[in-house]
Amino acid sequence: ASTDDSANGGDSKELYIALVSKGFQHQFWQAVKQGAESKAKELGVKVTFEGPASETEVDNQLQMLQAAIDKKPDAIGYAALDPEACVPLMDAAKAAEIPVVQFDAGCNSDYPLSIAKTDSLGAGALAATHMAELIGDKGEVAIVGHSQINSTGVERRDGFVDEIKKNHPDIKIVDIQYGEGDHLKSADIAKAMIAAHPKLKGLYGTNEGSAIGIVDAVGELGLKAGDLTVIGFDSGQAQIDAITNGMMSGAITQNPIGIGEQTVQAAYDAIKGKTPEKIIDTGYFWYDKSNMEDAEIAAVLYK
Amino acid sequence: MSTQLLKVSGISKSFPGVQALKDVQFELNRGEVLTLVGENGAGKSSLMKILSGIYSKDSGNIVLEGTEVEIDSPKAAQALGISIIHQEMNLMPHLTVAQNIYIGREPRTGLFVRARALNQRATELLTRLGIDLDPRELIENLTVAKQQMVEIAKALSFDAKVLIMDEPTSALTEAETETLFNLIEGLKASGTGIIYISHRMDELRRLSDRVTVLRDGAYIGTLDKADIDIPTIIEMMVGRHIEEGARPEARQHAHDDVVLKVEGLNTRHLLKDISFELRRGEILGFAGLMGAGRTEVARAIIGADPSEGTLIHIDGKPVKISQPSEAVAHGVGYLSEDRKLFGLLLEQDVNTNILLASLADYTNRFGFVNTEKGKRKSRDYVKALRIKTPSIHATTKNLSGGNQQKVVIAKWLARDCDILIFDEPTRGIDVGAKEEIYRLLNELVAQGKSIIMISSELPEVLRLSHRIVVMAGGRITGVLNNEDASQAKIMDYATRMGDEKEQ
Amino acid sequence: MNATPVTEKSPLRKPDGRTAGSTRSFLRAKLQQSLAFATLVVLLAFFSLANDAFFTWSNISGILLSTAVIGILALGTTFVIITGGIDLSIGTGMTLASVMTGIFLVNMQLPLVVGVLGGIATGALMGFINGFNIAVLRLPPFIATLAMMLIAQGLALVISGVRPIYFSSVQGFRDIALGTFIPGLPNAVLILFLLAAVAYLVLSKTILGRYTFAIGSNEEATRLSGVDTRKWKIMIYTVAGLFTGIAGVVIASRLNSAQPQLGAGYELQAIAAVIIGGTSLLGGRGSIMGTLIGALIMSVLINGLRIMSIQTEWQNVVVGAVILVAVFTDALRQRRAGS
Amino acid sequence: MNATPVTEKSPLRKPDGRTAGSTRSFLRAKLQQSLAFATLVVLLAFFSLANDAFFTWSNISGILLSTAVIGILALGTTFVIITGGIDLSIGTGMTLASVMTGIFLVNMQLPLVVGVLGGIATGALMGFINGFNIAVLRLPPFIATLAMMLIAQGLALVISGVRPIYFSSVQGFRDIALGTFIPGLPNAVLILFLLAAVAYLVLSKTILGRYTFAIGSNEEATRLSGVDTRKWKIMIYTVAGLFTGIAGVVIASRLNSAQPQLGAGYELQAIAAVIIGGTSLLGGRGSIMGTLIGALIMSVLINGLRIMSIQTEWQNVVVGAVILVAVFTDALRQRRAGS
Ligand SMILES: Nc1ncnc2c1ncn2[C@@H]1O[C@H](COP(=O)(O)OP(=O)(O)OP(=O)(O)O)[C@@H](O)[C@H]1O
Ligand SMILES: Nc1ncnc2c1ncn2[C@@H]1O[C@H](COP(=O)(O)OP(=O)(O)OP(=O)(O)O)[C@@H](O)[C@H]1O
Ligand SMILES: [Mg+2]
Ligand SMILES: [Mg+2]
Repeated sequence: ASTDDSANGGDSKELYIALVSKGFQHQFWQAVKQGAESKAKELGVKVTFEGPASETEVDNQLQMLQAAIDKKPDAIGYAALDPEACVPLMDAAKAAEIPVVQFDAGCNSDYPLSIAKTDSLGAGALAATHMAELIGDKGEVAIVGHSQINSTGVERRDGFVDEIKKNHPDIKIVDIQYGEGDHLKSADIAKAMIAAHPKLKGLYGTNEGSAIGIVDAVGELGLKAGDLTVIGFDSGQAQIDAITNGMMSGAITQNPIGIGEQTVQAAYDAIKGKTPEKIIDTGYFWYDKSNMEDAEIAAVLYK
Repeated sequence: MSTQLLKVSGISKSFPGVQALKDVQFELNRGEVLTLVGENGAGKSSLMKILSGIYSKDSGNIVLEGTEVEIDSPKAAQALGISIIHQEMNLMPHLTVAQNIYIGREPRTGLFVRARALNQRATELLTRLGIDLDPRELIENLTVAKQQMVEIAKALSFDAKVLIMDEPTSALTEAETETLFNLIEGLKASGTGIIYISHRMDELRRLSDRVTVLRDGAYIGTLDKADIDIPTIIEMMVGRHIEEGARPEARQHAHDDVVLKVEGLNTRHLLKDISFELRRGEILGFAGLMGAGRTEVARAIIGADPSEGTLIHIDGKPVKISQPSEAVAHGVGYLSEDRKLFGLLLEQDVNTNILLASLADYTNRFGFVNTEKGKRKSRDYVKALRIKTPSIHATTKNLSGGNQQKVVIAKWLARDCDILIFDEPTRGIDVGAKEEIYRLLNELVAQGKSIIMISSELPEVLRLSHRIVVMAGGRITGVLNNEDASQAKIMDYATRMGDEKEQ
Repeated sequence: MNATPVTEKSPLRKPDGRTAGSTRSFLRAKLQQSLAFATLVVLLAFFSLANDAFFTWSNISGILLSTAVIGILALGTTFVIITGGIDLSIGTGMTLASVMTGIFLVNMQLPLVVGVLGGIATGALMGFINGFNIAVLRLPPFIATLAMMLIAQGLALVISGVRPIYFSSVQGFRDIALGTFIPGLPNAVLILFLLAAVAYLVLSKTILGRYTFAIGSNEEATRLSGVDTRKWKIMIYTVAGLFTGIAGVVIASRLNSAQPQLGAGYELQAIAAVIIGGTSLLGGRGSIMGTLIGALIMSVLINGLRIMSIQTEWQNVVVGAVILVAVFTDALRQRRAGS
Repeated sequence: MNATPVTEKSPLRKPDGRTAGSTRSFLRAKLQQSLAFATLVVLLAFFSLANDAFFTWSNISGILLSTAVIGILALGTTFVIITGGIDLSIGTGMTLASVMTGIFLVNMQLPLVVGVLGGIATGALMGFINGFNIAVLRLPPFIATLAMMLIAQGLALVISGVRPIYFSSVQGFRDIALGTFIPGLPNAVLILFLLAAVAYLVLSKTILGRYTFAIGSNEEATRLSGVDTRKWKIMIYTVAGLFTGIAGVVIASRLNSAQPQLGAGYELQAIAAVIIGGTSLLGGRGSIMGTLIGALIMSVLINGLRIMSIQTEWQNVVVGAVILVAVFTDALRQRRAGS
């Protein structure tokens, strides 16, 4: 561990950026990590990446942030699990004169310099628009969410729901249940939904686990591609396969690799005394069979 | 003040499948010892549990000092001045002696226990009772006998009007028994009424003012002091005549093979250089005072406890035994002195318990157990040992103490070991059944098996053993041939604490 | 003591010689199962009435399928719990087994049978280590298996490189759980029932089963009876590990992938199923039939609530309440029988 | 009146024979604590040498702060475990208490003290219900508290409307955990130590503590001695609930919010701390000092691994291994002492 005295790093020292994420086990976070690491290599800095096992562990994450501050890195990249709980630690970082940049979700503090993130509400709405288009703008749909409390889960759901309510009056959202991103649970939930709502035309899964759960459910019920419109979120091998073989119509992906890269870049800039842009929008994309191979899309998909 | 303290009549109690008590009656006067006798499973403990609020009676009434009382909880019994020493130990092993004695009655200031006062009170009590125990010692560190003394001290600490003692001496040796008897004399003098249960006839003769006999849950009769005569009582108990007091036939064992040879057995805390031989067809008695180390020898031999520097030869071949399973594999079985903790699966049925040590005999090479064959075997033993149980599928916990003991014996008989170590095998067993067990042991040795019998009842040791090993303070102080042995001689060796050793 | 002839199904036991007491305890054991069974029937009836979609073959087979993984875990852990122990490592242990199956089949491209056996062996090895730690090193089961739970969780992530392993390339792997050897019934369900039958036989007919109960009733007395309790305890934990390994293969097959982050929390569900089925955490008492019913109660309940679109946040409340009621009924029965 | 089955869980004598006098057992208890303490010291020394950032006041106070919540939960559950019971509802129960504190303070705008007491009372009430279910309805503690865990989890979500409740508007709330009554030391740590002192007094000096050990040692004997074990068991679970409630307030204050999804998994951490501290799950044995040390071992370990930037996925493996080693040392000691 290269965490010696010089807090703000002389040129001879390798710069160190500590990233504290909302999670690390999901493929989304692994892609963020991958982007951060490749950018770090490019810039010649050292990064560490850690996050709690589940996105409910607010307390645990604060402890990680505290430990990160105690390591006196040159900069910290942080994705807040809760916007309020982190405030005192931002003050602590300020006191220790460690610049903070944020990613994915921000803290209600004016100390952090920037945030690299996606507009999840917009992404949810985009999913709704495509769902509407795919089912002919009417009928019953349901959502398998991954969390009813953390910001991405809530916004991906709310963006979808609001868009349907506002612009697609003939579509009815008949059920929303949550499977914690657990593939098995999500599959069982999707099956129960399909059983309970025989007229169901579309299902939307708000992250990889939820989406693949739906695909598994559809497969296990022996439904054929196209019987039910499935829309997913995020990327990963299984979703790419499902879209290729038609089980899934398409999915929204954010650009986690880009988030990782931009976060490290912003942190690097901050160390070097440059002020990064306040909000770095890394964008989101709809991808399906037709555009998966496009260079722009292929770049943001991860396996 | 009338002399009658307690009058019990018409008591009935049934358990699923068992009518434990039918219309039982007795009376207890102030300052007397009423002895309650009966075979194993006759209902003695059940009756006492009703009096002490542990079981509820189905019918009948209890009149205490002229008023009819309802005893629906142990607390109610305590409040009425009825105190009991349970047959099965009821202590909190992780608490100290003092904490156990005064549980529920701690001296306190507000919510705080006054620890010093508690220990002081316990010290006073123990001193008054002449019991040599440190009130701060944890129960789990005590031997069964000392635990029994704690039970006794606890029951006496209530200054009860009625004191029930359910086989209080079953775990005691002569010296402690003597202490207890002195205490009883004192209590009698102060007007306490004592109900005393025992299977030891000598005690009965010594203590009783009156004797009440139960058989099969029914009241048989009561004898006054003048009429107390042991053969009569035994006949009332069992309904037939029983011979007592025989000695084994002298036998020329010197030329028989040595089946077990123990040399230089030491344990870290107690045993010093234990060496002895057991010959084929021999019953080798182990006598000694409480804590002499007899149980510890047995446990060390079978590998239940670690020992140091021990050489064990079985049938002339040196063997290494570090687990009881290895002992059994070498044909050495050990019947523990504490059936509840180390002998029985209380929650399982009688069949399971009888077959536990010999299950492999009923198992084919794929691991499947031949249930029928096993059950036939255990029914045979239930019959042979006259175990009183509604069926072999009854839960063992629900058997009377003596019948539980018979189940443990059956377990080892079923295993068919060549060498059997019986630690207090007749603890809590009635006179009739004792004779049967003696007969059984004799049959076993006649078949060529060899037995080590640890017993605290000297008459029993003398009655059965061909030779007697006497222990004191973790050493063997003497080995006697039966012809040369007497109670006095044994006691003499048992109290020799020096290291002179006779062979 | 009267010998009442009783007719019963088990061909191994003959009616004669059975006495009043044994009939009663036999009936009592049946009653216990039938009480759990009654809870199950009540739930089934309730949901069937409440929602037409519930009692359809598709949904019922879905419930059975969703019982498979927890059910298999619960079967194995029944043995452990009857000994008076506990196994907290079954959830993440299952995950590690599924990851290892992925390593064998996908990364190392071993033949299907070898990879599957390798996955199962991973589970058995963890069980063996648990058994060793508990029986030989004498660690408390709770803490030994808690440590194993953490280790397995970490290793699953480390070995997989924190990403799922997909079995798309492995011919026939998905059929292990989702093929239909019996038309309409996913193989995972068949596996569950077959394993339940095996577990039943082992627990009630073999010496391992007898010793499982004996150790749970009084371990020291069993040891002093000449039973090598250390050996048998290791064996019993290894058996639980075997089931964990099988569950790992089944879940991997069902998801067609090894998901390294899955599994935490499955152990509590499995243990709950065992206890709802009447097995006592104090040891010495329990049955496979009960465990199966317990697992079914849990999955019927959860499926029913989902079908009825009960909000996710209420589902836990209802499940908790039903567990209380189910177990209370059982406690009541015991009290009746005991008094 | 009835014949309660006597559980054979706590033999009067340890299987490996008896030990010497009370001095020995006194020394033994001390030794046990000092062994856990030694583990702690070894960990501290190791991490201090391995990384300069470890032994700084800021980090140490961070470790203490991160011990606070688990530590408080562990204190309460020590009582329950000494009785031979278990409480799985402390994690989500803490969450429900924090949500209720939010409802009282934010939604109902009650005065600070009232709201805080209300939150604590919520915990106590859950504990009371657990105690009632266990002592009066005689449900097995594992299952009764598992059900309560699910119910509390659900209710926390339902009552909060599935969103965090923020205390930003509540003057002084944050200072409960993060204020520094003693300069440099967060109040949460002070609360932990004060509660530990209280728990120590209660456990070792009061009648409640005495009966806690007595019940864990031999419940039936305690009952037959005329102690109203039902009443005391309810009380003991209520005490555990009190601690749960306090932990709920502390975590809410620390996060300045009530997070309704938090809490699952905390119970296992707290129980692990208790057991690492030498309290036996079989009942009858345990100490507050041990629990405190156990909780510190866990948080020092986790913090040290983080400071050393060990990859998250490896951390669990190391924690699991250290738990095994720590408890093995203890088992070894016991075996030594016993032989
Ligand atoms: N809780 C119980 N459940 C079922 N049966 C019981 C129960 N307690 C006692 N019994 C039965 O009641 C009968 C009387 O038992 P009890 O213990 O009173 O005998 P006892 O005279 O004390 O015998 P011992 O001399 O062997 O101690 C026995 O047949 C026993 O099996
Ligand atoms: N580890 C130990 N440390 C100190 N004393 C011990 C230890 N183990 C046993 N003892 C003591 O050694 C003595 C031996 O007890 P043991 O049970 O072997 O004697 P016994 O002759 O069978 O007598 P009893 O009639 O009590 O069964 C007891 O007094 C016991 O307290
Ligand atoms: Mg009796
Ligand atoms: Mg002895």
